[in-house]
Amino acid sequence: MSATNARGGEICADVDLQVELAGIPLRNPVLTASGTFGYGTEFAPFLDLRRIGGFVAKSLTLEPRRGNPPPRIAEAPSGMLNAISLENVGVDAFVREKLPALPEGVVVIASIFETEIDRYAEVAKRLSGVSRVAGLELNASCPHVKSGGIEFGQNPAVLATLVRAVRRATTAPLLVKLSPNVTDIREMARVCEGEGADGLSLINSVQALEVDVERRRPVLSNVLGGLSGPAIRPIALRMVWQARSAVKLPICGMGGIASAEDAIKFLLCGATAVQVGTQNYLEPSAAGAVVDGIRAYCARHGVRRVADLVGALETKRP
Amino acid sequence: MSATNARGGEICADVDLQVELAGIPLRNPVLTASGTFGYGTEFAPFLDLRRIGGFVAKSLTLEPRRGNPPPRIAEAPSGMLNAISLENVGVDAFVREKLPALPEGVVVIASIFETEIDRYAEVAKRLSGVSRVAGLELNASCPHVKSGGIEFGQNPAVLATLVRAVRRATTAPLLVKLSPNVTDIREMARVCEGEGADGLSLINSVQALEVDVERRRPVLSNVLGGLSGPAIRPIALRMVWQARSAVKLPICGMGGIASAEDAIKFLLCGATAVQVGTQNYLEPSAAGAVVDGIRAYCARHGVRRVADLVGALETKRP
Amino acid sequence: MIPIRTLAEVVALSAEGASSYRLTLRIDGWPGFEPGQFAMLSPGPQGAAPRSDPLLPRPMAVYREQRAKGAAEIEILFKRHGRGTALLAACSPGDRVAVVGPLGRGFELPAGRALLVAGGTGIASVYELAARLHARAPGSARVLLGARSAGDLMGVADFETLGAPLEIATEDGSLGTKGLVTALLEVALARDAEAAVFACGPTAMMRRCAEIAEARGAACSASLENPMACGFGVCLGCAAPLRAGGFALVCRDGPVFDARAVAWEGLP
Amino acid sequence: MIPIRTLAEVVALSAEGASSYRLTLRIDGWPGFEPGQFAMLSPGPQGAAPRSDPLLPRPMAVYREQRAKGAAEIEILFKRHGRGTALLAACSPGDRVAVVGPLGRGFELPAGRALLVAGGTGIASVYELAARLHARAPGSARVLLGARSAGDLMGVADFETLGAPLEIATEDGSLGTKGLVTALLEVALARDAEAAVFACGPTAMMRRCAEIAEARGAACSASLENPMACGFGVCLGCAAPLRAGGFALVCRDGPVFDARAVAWEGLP
Ligand SMILES: Cc1cc2nc3c(=O)[nH]c(=O)nc-3n(C[C@H](O)[C@H](O)[C@H](O)COP(=O)(O)OP(=O)(O)OC[C@H]3O[C@@H](n4cnc5c(N)ncnc54)[C@H](O)[C@@H]3O)c2cc1C
Ligand SMILES: Cc1cc2nc3c(=O)[nH]c(=O)nc-3n(C[C@H](O)[C@H](O)[C@H](O)COP(=O)(O)OP(=O)(O)OC[C@H]3O[C@@H](n4cnc5c(N)ncnc54)[C@H](O)[C@@H]3O)c2cc1C
Ligand SMILES: Cc1cc2nc3c(=O)[nH]c(=O)nc-3n(C[C@H](O)[C@H](O)[C@H](O)COP(=O)(O)O)c2cc1C
Ligand SMILES: Cc1cc2nc3c(=O)[nH]c(=O)nc-3n(C[C@H](O)[C@H](O)[C@H](O)COP(=O)(O)O)c2cc1C
Ligand code: FES
Ligand code: FES
Repeated sequence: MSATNARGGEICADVDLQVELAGIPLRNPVLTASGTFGYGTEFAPFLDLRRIGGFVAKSLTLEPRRGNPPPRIAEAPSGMLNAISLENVGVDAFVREKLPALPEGVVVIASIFETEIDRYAEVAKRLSGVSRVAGLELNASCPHVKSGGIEFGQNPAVLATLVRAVRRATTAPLLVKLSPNVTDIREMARVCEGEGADGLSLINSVQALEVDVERRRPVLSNVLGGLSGPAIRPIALRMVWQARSAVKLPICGMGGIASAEDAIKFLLCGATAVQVGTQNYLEPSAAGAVVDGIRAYCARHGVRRVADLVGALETKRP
Repeated sequence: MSATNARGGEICADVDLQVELAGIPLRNPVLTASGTFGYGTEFAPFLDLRRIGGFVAKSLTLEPRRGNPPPRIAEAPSGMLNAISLENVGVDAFVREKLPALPEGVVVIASIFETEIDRYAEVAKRLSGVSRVAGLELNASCPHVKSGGIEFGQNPAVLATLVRAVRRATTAPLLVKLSPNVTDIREMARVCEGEGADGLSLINSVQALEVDVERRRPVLSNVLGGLSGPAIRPIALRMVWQARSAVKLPICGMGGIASAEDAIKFLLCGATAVQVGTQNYLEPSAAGAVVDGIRAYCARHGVRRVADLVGALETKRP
Repeated sequence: MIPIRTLAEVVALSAEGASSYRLTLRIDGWPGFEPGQFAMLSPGPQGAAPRSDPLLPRPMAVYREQRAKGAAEIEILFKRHGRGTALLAACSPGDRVAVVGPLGRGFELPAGRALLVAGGTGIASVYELAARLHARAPGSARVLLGARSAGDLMGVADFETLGAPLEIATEDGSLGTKGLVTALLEVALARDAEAAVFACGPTAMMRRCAEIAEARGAACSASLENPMACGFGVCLGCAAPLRAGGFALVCRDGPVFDARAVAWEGLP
Repeated sequence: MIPIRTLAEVVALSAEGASSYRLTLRIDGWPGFEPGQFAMLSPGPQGAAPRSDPLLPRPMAVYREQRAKGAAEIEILFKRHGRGTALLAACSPGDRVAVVGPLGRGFELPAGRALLVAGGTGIASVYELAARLHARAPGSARVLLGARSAGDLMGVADFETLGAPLEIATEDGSLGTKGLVTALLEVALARDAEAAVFACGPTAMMRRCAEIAEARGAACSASLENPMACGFGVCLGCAAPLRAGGFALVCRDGPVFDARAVAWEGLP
């Protein structure tokens, strides 16, 4: 149903879906988001991973981590809260066990987070040589112990130091994933550009709280959690559009994408590629459907290259 | 069905619903939010205004304002976007025409916003003497021309100057309504406390963007708009809880309240009273239903005074 | 007429043409309505549990009513467009739909003859006007209906039963004259320049009707369709720009306006 | 068994006791399931248009199945609890429900005799286990069912038809012995300390079963109920604390666990 062109981009009904994100060539602009796609293999029953642009693996730390006690998730209006914390297999087990289990031709982006800057850098270093890792996504939404638990991505100075350190530690394509819990996303985007990041991913989940009125307690054991899902999509679109106006860096947009139409909104706002997140839980084949839907939209609208949609939002009044 | 006690607070099934907000005694903790309740009279067909704690009128400017061209609203997942801008009848017409049209015994809080600090102060001055005005709500979510269009409430220094100026201009109970588009709501809360505000209202709508993929344009003529409705409730609860931990000021909580259960979540997080907003559009009698539901909850849980619920969230692990 | 907010009961839902539906709602305490008034309907039936998406109620013209003791049955003719109308189109008898209405200022009945021009879903807004005018003085109201194709028309049989003079135009010629309904208006106005024009339909169509009427010096009222959140004048979301400057609220000051007062180029 | 994701068709929905329902779904390509496995069901039918609230699928045990050529019919017994189950309880035949399953690691069939202890909605998780054990060696599995009241029981008639030894306890004595089902377990284990215990129901009940079994040195498997977002091991939301430290994922490593491995006091 879909041939491939010289550079491996899908062509169908004359639509070229290929894009390049921060130096990573992608078959199509649809990836899946860190923490919502496990280590990839879990989705084998539902989706051929080679149909999508690639996936971002669950964020990795230096050592394996155990995460928060339950309850870790809660439902919210058109969304969900999560407080998984740092749970992951650790960078070494990822390289040793998880990567080899993936079929050839699947684009893997490794996400890293830590509690200290030097540890971030060390994780990046260990992932640098690895052939199956197409790029790194630096998750800046982790609480920074030294600055009193606020997220690395919430303080421009801290963020700058972090990006600089990780940039020094690796030559791999480096995406910085920004926290939406900030006054001005443009400022954070500029910091990343200044420190040599190759691209931006936004947004991470929005800090939130859900309450159980019968028990008069927070639903989550961690009290606070991250809000994700369709509820945050209009906020994410705003931030992608703002970041686009502030920097030249390519942007990978996400936040509440449930359909091809949602994904196209992000492309129009200036995202070069998108990530499907929470939707993977309820619809494990969602990312594939988004790819097909984008192709159909392009064909219907006579768009030859999906890249032509990037930033094509017309904001001048008719 | 509900008697009133000495101090005018409702008692039913032995539940005292009265609270005091920033020095304003309220029959019950349920108000309605500025911009979602017009000037009150529009709701006469649907709700007896004396059943609720009071209402906050549409924000007022010095002169009448016309607002943005259409489209001004857009639907979003579990919410809506709006970009009405400053449209209102102006402070003088409000005092002359709108206030007298209201039945006796209705608690009215006047909301003010402007583009310059001295104009804010002037509006506050004109409302100060007015007997029917129980208090003022200072809407700090207005773009500040002088600081390049960022909201007054997004910059602590600007916010401080604003609150100080308005505080000087009036002796009326002063609530400051904070913008949620900030890195740390606690910092903004402290600024207000430091400048002599009597209370806080939070949250205002969250800056967002919605896209029409067929026309490849923003849905709103203003491009950006404010996201409101259930979608933002978990974000609002988080901010109320954070502000509560940072200041002693009483808090009026809002954001996506659609039911009594939602309202109680805000009380538990530390709000002394709540405001029903977007829900008024789809259910013009919503605020009355919230009052009844809170009374029923208290009766069911043996809560004698609704004030006992305020800040009663248990965050220690069992 | 003081509006009410209530949960109406779905009495019947039937297909109306190719892509539209006829929804019959039973409403206790319905106060009646004026031609051109509308109601806000929840986007789909109120289910077994509250759902916050889609959130906003949908404005729909009240097509007509049958009053009985205490309660009344109103009919809504609607086209399946997006999510809300798709969910409404899936209603079953017995379902509950939240209704706020009647709302807005409808058509002012003219002293003399009238030309009612309606396109697409706009047809639903003019039936009651035609009925009242025809009852007052048979033949005094001429109805001109237009749509892309025959299947896009609504309520044609009702207009025929009513017996008011009726002309139909479809762009593909599948029913009545081939072409735009505005062409029918030009001819009709040429014959009877005294008649007052009442237009409801797509903005482009109404704008053209306004131009035609103005050229002939005829009065023209148009019923606007703007997105709405509340329907009763509090969200300020439905603003329509005026020629004189500033905005009017479609839900409160309209939906029916004197066509000359509207700054057509500024509509969404 | 490799899980599938599909839109299942509602074949039937009927009341089951006072507050529960029996949902029969027709699923093309259903691969079958092991006792104790579950499926993720969309919170209500997929309607005429996409709605994002409520968002998360609901985990439900596969009660039993009838395989036919190509397709299969599975039964779900569920209690009306919050929004999602309220919407599921409003399904009509022909509606579509999104299903991901079968998921998780179910019960390991014991070599010898078994005591199946189930309370409330936990009853739905043990029927298939009882059926398979009874088919293998009639009488080898004794079923102990408990609930607050007779109306809160599910599937009792099916267990009777099955013919496996059955005992019932209700807290209000409205059916069977008055009291807790765990009391029945103590008696049964006293009679037959060799039997393996399989427990499913409220956490407190399972915890008590674990204690009783441990005291008697009997093996005990328990099927845990944690909130879930995905059901197949990627959201890490369903973590259950282990005695040995750390967490297991209820959806992937369970829902059935050796009761001794679970840190009961740490469950939600
Ligand atoms: C006064 C008035 C009377 C109307 N009477 C009728 C009628 O009798 N029959 C009929 O079929 N339609 C009528 N309409 C149009 C009808 O309201 C829209 O078709 C409907 O709101 C579309 O909702 P949706 O969920 O299908 O579309 P969606 O695209 O899902 O709607 C998204 C949002 O946009 C709004 N919207 C989309 N299209 C329109 C529109 N054309 N006008 C206003 N809001 C819109 C919706 O209300 C909703 O808030 C009327 C509109 C107005 C303002
Ligand atoms: C493996 C497994 C098998 C189950 N099998 C059955 C069954 O066969 N029959 C049955 O009636 N119930 C079963 N349950 C419980 C069932 O999942 C919940 O009753 C249901 O999710 C409640 O959803 P709700 O929308 O009614 O409640 P809501 O309160 O609206 O749910 C809100 C959120 O909390 C979650 N939640 C609430 N209660 C529970 C619970 N007890 N367990 C897990 N998540 C919960 C929901 O999934 C949802 O994400 C099972 C649970 C698990 C984990
Ligand atoms: C349960 C869960 C776990 C997540 N874990 C991570 C993570 O480890 N690293 C990360 O960068 N983002 C993580 N995220 C955030 C998502 O990658 C994504 O940025 C966010 O959920 C918004 O997208 P969505 O609304 O499509 O889910 C997680 C999200 C969820 C819901
Ligand atoms: C259409 C609309 C107009 C609003 N206008 C104002 C306003 O004039 N002043 C103000 O302080 N808040 C205004 N708000 C914000 C609300 O008062 C409230 O803070 C916000 O909508 C969150 O509450 P909700 O989710 O319950 O609506 C407006 C909100 C909406 C939806
Ligand atoms: S729709 Fe709210 S003011 Fe008109
Ligand atoms: S439910 Fe997602 S990991 Fe278990």
